[in-house]
Amino acid sequence: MRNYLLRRIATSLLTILGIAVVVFFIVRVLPGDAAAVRAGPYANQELIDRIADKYGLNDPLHIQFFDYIGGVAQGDLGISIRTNQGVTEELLDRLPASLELAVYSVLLATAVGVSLGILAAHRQHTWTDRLARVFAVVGSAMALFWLGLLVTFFFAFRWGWFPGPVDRLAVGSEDPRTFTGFYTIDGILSGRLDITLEAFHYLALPVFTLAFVLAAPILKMVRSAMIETLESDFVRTANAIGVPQRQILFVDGFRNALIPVTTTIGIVFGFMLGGNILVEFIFSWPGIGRYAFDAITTRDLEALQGFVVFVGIMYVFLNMAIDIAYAVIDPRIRLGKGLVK
Amino acid sequence: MSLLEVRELHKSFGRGADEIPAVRGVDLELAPGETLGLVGESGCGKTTLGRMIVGLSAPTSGQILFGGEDVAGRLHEPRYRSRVQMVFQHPQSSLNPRFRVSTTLSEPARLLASESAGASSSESIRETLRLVGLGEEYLSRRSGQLSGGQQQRVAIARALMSAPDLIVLDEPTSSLDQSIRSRIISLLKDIQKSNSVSYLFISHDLSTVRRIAHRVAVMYLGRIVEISETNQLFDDPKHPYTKALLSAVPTLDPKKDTERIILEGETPNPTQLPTGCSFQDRCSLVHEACRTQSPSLANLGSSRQVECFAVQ
Amino acid sequence: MGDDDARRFDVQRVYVPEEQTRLGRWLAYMRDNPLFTIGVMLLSIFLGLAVIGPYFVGDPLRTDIAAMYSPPSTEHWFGTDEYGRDIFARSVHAARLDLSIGIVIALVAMIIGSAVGVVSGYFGGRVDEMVMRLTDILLAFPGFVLALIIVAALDESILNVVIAVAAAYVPYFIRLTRAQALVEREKEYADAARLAGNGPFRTAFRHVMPNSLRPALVSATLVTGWAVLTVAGLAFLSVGIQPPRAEWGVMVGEGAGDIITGEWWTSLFPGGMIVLAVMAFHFIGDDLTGTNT
Amino acid sequence: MSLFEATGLTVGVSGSPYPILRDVDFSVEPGEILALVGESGSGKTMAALAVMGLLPHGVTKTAGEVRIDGRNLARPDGSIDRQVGQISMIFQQPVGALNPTMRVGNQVARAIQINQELDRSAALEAAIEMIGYVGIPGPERVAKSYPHQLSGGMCQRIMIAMAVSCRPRLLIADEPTTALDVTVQAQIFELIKSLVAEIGCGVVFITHDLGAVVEMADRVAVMYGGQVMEELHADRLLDGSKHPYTRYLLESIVREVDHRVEDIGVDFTLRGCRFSHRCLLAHSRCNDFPTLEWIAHDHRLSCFAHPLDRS
Repeated sequence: MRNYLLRRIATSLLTILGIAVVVFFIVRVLPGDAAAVRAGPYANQELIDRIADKYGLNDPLHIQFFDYIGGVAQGDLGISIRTNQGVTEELLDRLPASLELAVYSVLLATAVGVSLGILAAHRQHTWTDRLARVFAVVGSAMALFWLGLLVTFFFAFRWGWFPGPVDRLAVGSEDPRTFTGFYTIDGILSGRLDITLEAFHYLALPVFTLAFVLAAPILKMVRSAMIETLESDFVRTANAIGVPQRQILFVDGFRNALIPVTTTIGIVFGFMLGGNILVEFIFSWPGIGRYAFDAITTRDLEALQGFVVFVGIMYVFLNMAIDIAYAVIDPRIRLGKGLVK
Repeated sequence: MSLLEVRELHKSFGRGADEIPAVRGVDLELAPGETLGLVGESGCGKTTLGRMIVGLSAPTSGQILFGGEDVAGRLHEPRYRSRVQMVFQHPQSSLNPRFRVSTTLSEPARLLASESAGASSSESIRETLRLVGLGEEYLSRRSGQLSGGQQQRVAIARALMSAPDLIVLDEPTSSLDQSIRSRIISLLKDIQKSNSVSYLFISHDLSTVRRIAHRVAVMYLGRIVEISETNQLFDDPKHPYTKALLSAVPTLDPKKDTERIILEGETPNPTQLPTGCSFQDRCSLVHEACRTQSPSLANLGSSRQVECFAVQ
Repeated sequence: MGDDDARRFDVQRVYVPEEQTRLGRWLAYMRDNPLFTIGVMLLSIFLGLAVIGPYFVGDPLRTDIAAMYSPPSTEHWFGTDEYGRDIFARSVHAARLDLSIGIVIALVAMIIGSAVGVVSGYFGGRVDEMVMRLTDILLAFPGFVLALIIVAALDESILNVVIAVAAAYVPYFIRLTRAQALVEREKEYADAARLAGNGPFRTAFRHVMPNSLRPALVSATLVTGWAVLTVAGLAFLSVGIQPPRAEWGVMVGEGAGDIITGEWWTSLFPGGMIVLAVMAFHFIGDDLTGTNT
Repeated sequence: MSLFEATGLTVGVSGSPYPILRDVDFSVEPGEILALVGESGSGKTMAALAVMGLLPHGVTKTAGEVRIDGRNLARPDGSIDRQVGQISMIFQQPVGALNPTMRVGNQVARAIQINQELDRSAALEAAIEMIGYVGIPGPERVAKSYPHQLSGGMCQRIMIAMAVSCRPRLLIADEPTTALDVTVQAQIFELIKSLVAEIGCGVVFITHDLGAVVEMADRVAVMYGGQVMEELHADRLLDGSKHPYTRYLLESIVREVDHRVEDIGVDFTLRGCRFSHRCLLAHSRCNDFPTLEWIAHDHRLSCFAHPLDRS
């Protein structure tokens, strides 16, 4: 187990280094004149020169490379051209908003996906199962940005059930004191339940939009992993000795189906870390996705590059957490193959 | 002169503390036209030994002499490749599912063609197919359209295409039904009669080995513990492991029940072998010497060798 | 035992069904798998639209100030946008563009990915180690983000969008094919191929590779769907394909603001086209990859 | 009245007109081991699964009764009331047949709890005792292991512990040693025999190995193509069996066979006897279905061509 963890941490660090290298390659090496791209299509030569000077773009490539990697190693993701602020600080500032959205979306998607997946596997070959599969296909084919527009149109503008896409709280509402950065939790902690409720109100539509799409892969994976497990030899044994169906479904079936399901939830969460650019844009959510969108529209490559590296690093750590979860779930990984004689 | 001679062959997998010795110093000889049965339980190294002899696996140390020439590690060279072939355990997965029988057979004919196979390859393919009991109509079939027995016949034909001197048969009948198993055995015997090819017949199924082998070698934990002429071995086994193995095999003869030997425990983990004889913990004849010294194969009569202090 | 006459007899059989034709088997499969059938039908409609549709509808760029923001009617099935352009005509032209981009992306990613995957899986060793580390790194980015930064770094053209999105899916195909090649190379036929005189490269490409491609081939349908979604999503953010070109994501992006003012049709119809088209690929892909078992 | 009786078991695959089990009969007395022997496609495993009510999806029992002590366990809807604790089954792949994420002690304890009102710790204690009872040294330590840490032989002993922990009336053993080494097989055979003698349950022992039949069984039912061809005392299999298929099988073991005979598999489409297209004694009557008839007080045969009939 300890060796397993150490090896896992080593490969993670290697991957993070790789991420920095790949992004550097894409952003600094691919475009012909890096300074010109940063300066934008209407810049004059003077501006281009100034930018090249400021960001060291005239230095030899290897010097630029080591400057950059050294920065990443110290947690410095560069300086935004647009705001002239440190990219790391700006991202960390916006991270809680994104995380709050991500956590609630993944929780909802997991609840829906897992329960529908178990139901579908249990009732395989019936119409319940077919309906669940149709839901999975609709979910995975859904264009996030379109669904976001639809729910805004119906639930906010037409019926007025939920607030329109403006921010995390109503305009004029005061932010709660910061404990965790999650408004729903900070509201409770600072004794302002009204803020918690309002925060949930504003979270509802983006969370619904994301969860609708994220539930699909979870459902698919739970369903197929459960079916595979329910057809396995050891479930047949459990049946043969008369273990009750409920116990077979949840103890034998689900626990053993949990490994592939964990992977999928991890992938889904990883997708959330960067994939919510679209949703944060539609719902004017002040998170890192929205920051990335602003960086795109203003061609702020430094900020965009910082965002990508940031997302990659979070994803690597997430994967490490998943691998540790595996070891907890599966004794074959935790204990290795030691023969008891 | 013997066709094949194996000297002090070793093979280990893994490194350091995880090193698993699979074959631990094996000596063998095989004459032209002879069938040597190689029996043992799972993990005894018999398949690894077979794979080294055909060159699918490189020995850690030791010699493989083919016609007096050391070929260890050089069996992929064209001049040796055609001389040693192999038939595998699972007929279904041993044939490329995308190939028709004609393609499967023409590949060795084309790639390993020697001067002796001067005749046109399509003629020799038909002839070989006839030899294994299949008609020409099978040439255009894919392996999915063949039964298990037919697949194994094609696999045997493929091994014969390069006119080898030796075929290693790795459990060729263990995944087949009894009636088909018997037919494949008699087919192999007939081929040997007409081609005088040698077989190394690897199996855990002693009754099958008894029917085809001239001599039998018994392996336990990577070493040959007894090697003997077939009838002698079955009628009067010497090594305590051979005795237990033979008595454990269920036979059709109901009277055999009288002196059954049931071994304690299971084959130990090859990474933690004790000093001395590796069979000591399960042996009824164990004594002091077995715990400290390793026995080696010693002659016991003209046609038998046994690796045991108690019977030497 | 038994005389010769008794041995010869005509075996009688219970009704033996005739060997089904290829078409018959296909139809029987469609009957037993309704979701697959829905996928095939949807895809046929979209492919029909993409191939011949553009010849039957008007110019997707023709503006008509007189008819701006007309709601859906018999004249303009999907209504018109702020420049009075016919949304149906634009959607049909977009079908051709989006589907061909999606298919090209999936094919390019599949071809590159499976070739690398087979080499990596079959030969193993250092090469494999390097390839795996590289795919680890690439898979650490959500596909959308990776494509986004590549397009942002390159200049914006359709070719660059194809390159960027394909690059995002290459690691996926490498993983799939490598995993299968690892299984296939251990099968006995691969050993048999070596013994039949095949060198390492012949064994890898003539024996192992054709048997390792199936997962990649069936997953290509799913990837086509994802590629369409990614391209449209990028276009929605004005990355890659730009207005006024008729493209579904561009159209949804242009119509996004209209929703507040009540002109829902400008974004509803093109968005619906995206979802239906991607669903077609997923209904088929789920079936082929065995998610329906 | 036998302890266990299966009569007229007929099992079909949905969408196919040919039953894969046709009118299968067998019975077991207390303390008796009945071997179901046959090659692949003979339906021996299917017969066991039909008795257990564990047929895979798409395979259904269309007729037949299953009785324990004369009580029919087949429900009107075709499923089987397994009478949990009355019939146990052990399988071919011992390692895969145990839940990989559950300690083996808990798995045995769970089996005990199904049939006995015991709390967790008492059940675990009983489980440890049971594990020792099936001949595993150091049962406390082994109870804490996961299946992947144990050898195949040990896993099969655990399976047996689970199966006998409820003192079943009938034990079905489906090729319990095919995946094991021959020396371990001998141990498992000994164990099963001694347990049967102690518990007094009946055993249906499924195998393809005629040697194992002679070694283990009291009686043997030979199956081919989903039919029981012949049933007789295991001791008399070698010299007393009469069915052409049984003879053919035995001869393929003891005598040289002609390898040029074509490999024909089971043909389920035959109207009559499923062996008729390979049978040297077949004649036109064999296009009818031969029922299993008594030809001696301990010998049943399903053949129109057997010597008694022909003489």
